[in-house]
Amino acid sequence: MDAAVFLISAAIVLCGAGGVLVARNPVHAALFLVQTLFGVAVLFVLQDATFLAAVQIIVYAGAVVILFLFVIMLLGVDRAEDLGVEPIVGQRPVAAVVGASLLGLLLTALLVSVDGPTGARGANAPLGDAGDNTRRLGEALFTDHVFAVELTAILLTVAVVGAVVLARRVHGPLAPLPVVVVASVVDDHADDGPPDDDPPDDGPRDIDGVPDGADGGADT
Amino acid sequence: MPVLASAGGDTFAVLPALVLVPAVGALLVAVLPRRRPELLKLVAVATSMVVAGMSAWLLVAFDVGRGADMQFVFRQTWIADLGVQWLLAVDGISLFLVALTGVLFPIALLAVDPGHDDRAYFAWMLLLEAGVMGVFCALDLMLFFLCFEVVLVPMYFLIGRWGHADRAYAATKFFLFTMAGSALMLVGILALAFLHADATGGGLTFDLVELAEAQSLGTATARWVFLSFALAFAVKVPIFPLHTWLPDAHTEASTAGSVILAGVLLKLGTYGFLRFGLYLFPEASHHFAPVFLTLGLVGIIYGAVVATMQHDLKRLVAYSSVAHLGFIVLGTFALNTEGIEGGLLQMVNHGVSTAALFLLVGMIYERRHTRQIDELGGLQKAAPVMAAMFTVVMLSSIGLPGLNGFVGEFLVLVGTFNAHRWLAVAATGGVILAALYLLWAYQRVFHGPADGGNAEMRDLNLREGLVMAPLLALIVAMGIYPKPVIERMEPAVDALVAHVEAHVDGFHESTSRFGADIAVDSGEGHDADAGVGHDSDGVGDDH
Amino acid sequence: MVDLVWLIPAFPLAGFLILTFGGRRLGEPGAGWLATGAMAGSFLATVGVFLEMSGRDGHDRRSVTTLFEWVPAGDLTVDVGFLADPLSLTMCLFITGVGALIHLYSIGYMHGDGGFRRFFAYLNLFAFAMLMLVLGDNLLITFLGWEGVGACSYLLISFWFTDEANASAGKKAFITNRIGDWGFMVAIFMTFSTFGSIAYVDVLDTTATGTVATSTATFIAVMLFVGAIGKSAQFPLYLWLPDAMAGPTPVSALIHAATMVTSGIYLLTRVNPIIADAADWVPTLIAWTGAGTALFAATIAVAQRDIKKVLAYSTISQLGYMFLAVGCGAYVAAVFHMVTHAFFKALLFLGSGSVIHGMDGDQDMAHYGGLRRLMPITAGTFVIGWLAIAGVPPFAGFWSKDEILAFAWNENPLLWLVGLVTAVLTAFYMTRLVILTFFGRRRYADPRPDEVEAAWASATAAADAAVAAASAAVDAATADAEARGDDLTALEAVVAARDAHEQAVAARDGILAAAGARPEVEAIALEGAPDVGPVVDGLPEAVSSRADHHPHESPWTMVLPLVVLAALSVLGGLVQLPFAASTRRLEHWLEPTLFGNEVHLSLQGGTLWVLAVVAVAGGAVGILVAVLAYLKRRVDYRVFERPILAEAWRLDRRVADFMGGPGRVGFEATANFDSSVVDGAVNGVATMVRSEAGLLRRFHNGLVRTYAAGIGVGAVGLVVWFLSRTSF
Amino acid sequence: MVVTTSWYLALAAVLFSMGAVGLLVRRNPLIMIMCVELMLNAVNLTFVSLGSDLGDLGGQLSVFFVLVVAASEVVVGLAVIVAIMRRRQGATADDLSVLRG
Repeated sequence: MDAAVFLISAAIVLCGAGGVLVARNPVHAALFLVQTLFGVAVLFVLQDATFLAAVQIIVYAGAVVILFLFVIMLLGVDRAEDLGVEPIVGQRPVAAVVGASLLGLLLTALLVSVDGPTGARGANAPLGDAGDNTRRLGEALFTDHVFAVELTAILLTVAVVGAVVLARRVHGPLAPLPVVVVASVVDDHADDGPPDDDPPDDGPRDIDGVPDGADGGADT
Repeated sequence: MPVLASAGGDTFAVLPALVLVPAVGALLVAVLPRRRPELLKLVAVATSMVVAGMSAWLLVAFDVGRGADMQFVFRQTWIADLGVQWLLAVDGISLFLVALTGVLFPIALLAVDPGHDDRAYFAWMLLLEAGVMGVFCALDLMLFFLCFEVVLVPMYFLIGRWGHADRAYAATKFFLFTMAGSALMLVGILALAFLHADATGGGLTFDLVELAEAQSLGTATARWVFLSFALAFAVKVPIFPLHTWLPDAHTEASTAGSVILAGVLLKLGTYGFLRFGLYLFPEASHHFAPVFLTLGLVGIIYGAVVATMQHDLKRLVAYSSVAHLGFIVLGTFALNTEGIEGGLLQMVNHGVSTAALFLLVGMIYERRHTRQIDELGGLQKAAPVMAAMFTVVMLSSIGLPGLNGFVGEFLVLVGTFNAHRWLAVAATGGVILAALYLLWAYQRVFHGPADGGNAEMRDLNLREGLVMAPLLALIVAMGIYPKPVIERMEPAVDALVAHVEAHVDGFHESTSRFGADIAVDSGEGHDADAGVGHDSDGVGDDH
Repeated sequence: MVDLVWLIPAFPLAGFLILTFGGRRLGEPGAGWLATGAMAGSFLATVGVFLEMSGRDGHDRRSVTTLFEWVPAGDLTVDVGFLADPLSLTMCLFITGVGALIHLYSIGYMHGDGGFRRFFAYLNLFAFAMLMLVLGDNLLITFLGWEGVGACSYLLISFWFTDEANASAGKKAFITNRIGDWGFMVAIFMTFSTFGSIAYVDVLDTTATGTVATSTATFIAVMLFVGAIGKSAQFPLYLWLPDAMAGPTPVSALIHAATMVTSGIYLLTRVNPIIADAADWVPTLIAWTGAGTALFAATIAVAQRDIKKVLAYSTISQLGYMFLAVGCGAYVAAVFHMVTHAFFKALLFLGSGSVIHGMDGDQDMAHYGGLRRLMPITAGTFVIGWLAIAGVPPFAGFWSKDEILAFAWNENPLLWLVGLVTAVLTAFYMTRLVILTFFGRRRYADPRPDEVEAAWASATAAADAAVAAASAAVDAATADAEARGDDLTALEAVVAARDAHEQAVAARDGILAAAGARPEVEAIALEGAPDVGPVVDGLPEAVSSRADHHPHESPWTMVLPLVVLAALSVLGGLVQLPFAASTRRLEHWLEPTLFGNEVHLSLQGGTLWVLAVVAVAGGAVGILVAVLAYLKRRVDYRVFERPILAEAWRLDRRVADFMGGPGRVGFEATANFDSSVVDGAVNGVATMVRSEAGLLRRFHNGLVRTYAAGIGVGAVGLVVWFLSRTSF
Repeated sequence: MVVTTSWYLALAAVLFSMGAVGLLVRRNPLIMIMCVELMLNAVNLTFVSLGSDLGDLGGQLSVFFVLVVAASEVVVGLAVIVAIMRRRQGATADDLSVLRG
């Protein structure tokens, strides 16, 4: 029974992950992500981490992915990304090698370890059954780790403030990001010295140089 | 041995004041309104005047009887864990360099106006003075290193912002060169302190006297550490192969910059050799002395030869500095009283006369807007007073007896002769070359017929005359009656020499003292065969 | 009074200070009188000290007066102190005496010069330095004076600095002297490191007891000798002295004849014990250097036409005599000749100055001649000086030179021979100088060769122009005639034009013929004014202006010193007459300073007489030949005036060529080495670092995903590492 | 057949690797962040499974904090992307190489 559940949810997880990998449209990718997250939530449940499973659904699938979708809508970047071309020379092979070797190594680590992963038995907080998982978790958080919790609170606040600051509408014309032809970036082994298009002190001139229409599109 | 003894009746801590007053002055200048250059200059000059006054008071209050001891000691724990402390004191060796600094800064500030960015200029100058004072007074290695490095920054900006055409290049070169040199010294200082702590089992200390008296390093180690110090000082001096930053820096720096650079900053290296090289590592200094003596000799001849061929007056003076500093190095590593005293005296003399030379060249430049010797000529007709002053300074720089340049040079050579005869004989040849390049330059600049621009050049005005007057007075006074200076130096120098001798076994064999040749059967060359080789085996006995 | 010896240099020093800082108020002639007064005071002080000192007997004719410690460093202690003893006082006497006279003379000579005050300030400074040199009680004070006089000589030679030549001459003098000073300094070092003191009293007394290793004494002696030949212009360091004549003539008289150039002999005499202890070849070296220089310089003096150049080479030659004497151990003779030479050579220089003054600065003897009537006193005194230097008895020069020759014979007849030949040459060239200047035709109004050439050239040019014009007229007339159809008047015009043309051509041919046939204009027109033939009126204005403007005698300030010096040149011999011990006053007086190192003649009176007679005869021969050549014109003077002699054996030019050629190249090479190699290395490092950085930059391409790939690789690496460390 | 911890770990490994590959391959910053989320989830999974294997609550606690951090990371990251996109429509990660040397 467990095995079936595990296998199915594992399949869901991996399919979702694969979808995120290959989806050319960010909206689709977001949806695939939701699928993966649900799968992981199921696996949590399967391991009696009921509270986390709930959090996973609410926070991740709920808040985070919705946030993704909002951003996508807000920016209207739901344009297809061309996966056929790879501007950076040798990026894909490197990716393949890294991914493969990571996978291989981790699996070997699992396989060669004689009797599965080992470690010291739970010393601090014994893990109860699914029933009082939430209570125990709450106890642990607000007694032993209360300080860390406070820190996370601060972290979140900072993140929110930062997000607001970063994303707020800037008045006046903005310096457009300098256009960099990636190909030239990768094989500009010819010229020394920075390309003349982006010395940092040219900023002000660019600002004056930008027509007001340049950031008009950014408002949509 | 220098004993750390607080001088009797130093009512207020004068040495910290020497360091802090200019620093505070720099801050004050930095917050003054930029629009009031005359006010800025007033404050700057006043500050440096105060410092000059204090250093003069130092000269007077200095206890001649206890010249060997460290006086006016000021000790204040700074970084307790590392044993770093504010340890300031002067003895006969540093006394006159402090005085020289005190004298030269007001003169440099009065002599020339920066022309632009006055506020930054004066602030940097005062900060520079603070740093230099710190270098000359610090007896704590860390404090010394700090000041040694602090000096670089103002000088960098003084060259780089108020210099001539090629200033950026010169400033960078100066900074990198000296930085690279002193980087190793920090390693050396740390190594010394930690090794000392290990050897003695005591806590970490950077107290110069304690370290020097303990001599707790092994011979080989001491030699390596000495080299790390020596590199820093050799760049600062500069000693022959490391000298190329000097002409550029001197030439491109503004007049005041050159004055300070030549007058004070070049002494940092030679002073370092005396105070830290010889005192901390007597054995290593003695071991490496031949190297430095040779380099010094090369510097003397080489600097003079290259100076002869310069077309730029400031470059010429710069290379002449290379030659003069060769003399100082020679005297320092002769490792006997005459030589070291001569070197010290030569430091002060070179400071005075080269500063005067640079001032005069600067005045010519202000009028003619060129330093090219070919474009000048016949100035003596138009500007007799300037010519007269230039003559005096030039003769002092040539080493004419009766002017200050001679005494130091002579003592250096005497000392060197007692230690390494043939080196001294060769070095004396440098005296001929000095006459060659200076007289030739003087002839081309001041003699001969004067054409258009040179013909109606105006003579010195009152301000310039007043600026030059003290320097000329010093030149003459120290040439005729150097005794007050020497007698204040002597105990400290004797102590230093004794210190070196004490820690070098077989020291005396390396130098020949009197009587070596008296008494007919004194070993060499009393056989009556004639021939020029005769005297060579007569005096070659110490090799 | 002896304790007041410091007054002697104090006077000129005070004079110098007042003149320097006294401001413009001390104009002309006040400055001159002040300076002269200072010298006079100094002279009086010297006389005072001298009188007291001469009252004492031998062994305590020496007193050291110390003013203050100069350089007390380590084991070395140098005082500013004065050593008053017979030798230094003898020097002081003629330095201050002759010096005062020359100061007085300068008042007239420098009249109207812009740098009047500066000149006298320099002169006083020089006198001060010179007195320090001779009075110093240790080597270093002597060296102070030594360098001081060098500097003053530099300042005075290049006194008229607007002329490049003078400036170069001054520089040359200073630097050449420096080469000698090198030896002096090394000698001082050796002395100090041997004796632990450089005070004459210690050094000489120690040495006199003969406890110094020969080698050491040799080294010190040789080094001092190097210094001496530099300052006293001996071979090969004599090159600066002839050029030094660029300075004002009083300077040449005071510095480059009477005082400074003798300081080398003073120094060697002062340290005679060291020379005595040195190896035997040292005195020999000194003697031969002196003799050789004497002969060498004399040969050059024969062919000079610049009056001051003659005197300059003559000075070098006479100094050679003194070195010869020192080398022969005849210190007294050396000092004796030094004194007499100071008298008559100063006289000769001042006389020449008076002549130059009268000739408005012209120094070429070819333009003189027959001046004795125009400037009688100058001529009279000059003749006395001439007889003195030519070694004619009983003038001063005879006694001193004769004594030196006697000692030379005593040492080595070959030396004597050289000395004798030199004496003959001396007599010859001095006679030549006197005749060319004061006797014979007055040539100052003659047209000079170059002027004659110019005249001929202009005449020929004019003739050519005339011809051209005439032919042009002919053409014009012909054309006109054709136009006018050959009417009579036109034809007459043509004929007239043709005649004019022929006359012009004839005139030109005449001139050309005359130019071709004209006699060669000789450099020194002894027979008569050069025949300028038909072009007299073509001569430049200068000639006629010279003709009606006569050379004139000088003012009394210049003449008075001449008279006094002439008297001294006559009587100077009295201080040291060789007849009896009682007449050898100078020897007796100097005796304590010589530590018995004075060689004593092993010759009988007879030999001495013979030697004296031969010497006089030689002088007579020289005079006679000169008279025959320049006055009676029996011999062509060109026989003696060889070009190579006129060019001083081309040595000077060789040295100059070397300095300007290989020497300069070497210096340039070093300078380039510095900028290219030494500095190049530094900049090379910088460039290298920069290029390396340029390579590394490329890895930092700003692409997030590339960095991410880097992280990925790193992660893989970490895992590999952990796995490799875990034992399963 | 019983599901051992190793199964979970293996799954997590695969998930993690896929996330990594995605991060390296994709250019759209949004999707890159999603890939980061995948990797985080993989880690979370290991935490939970090991925690349950050891009977220790620590694993789940860690996951809790990881979630918080992930959330804030997404917030800031998306804000940055918004800011960037304002200036440049449809910029990809490769276009943002202003900081290259």
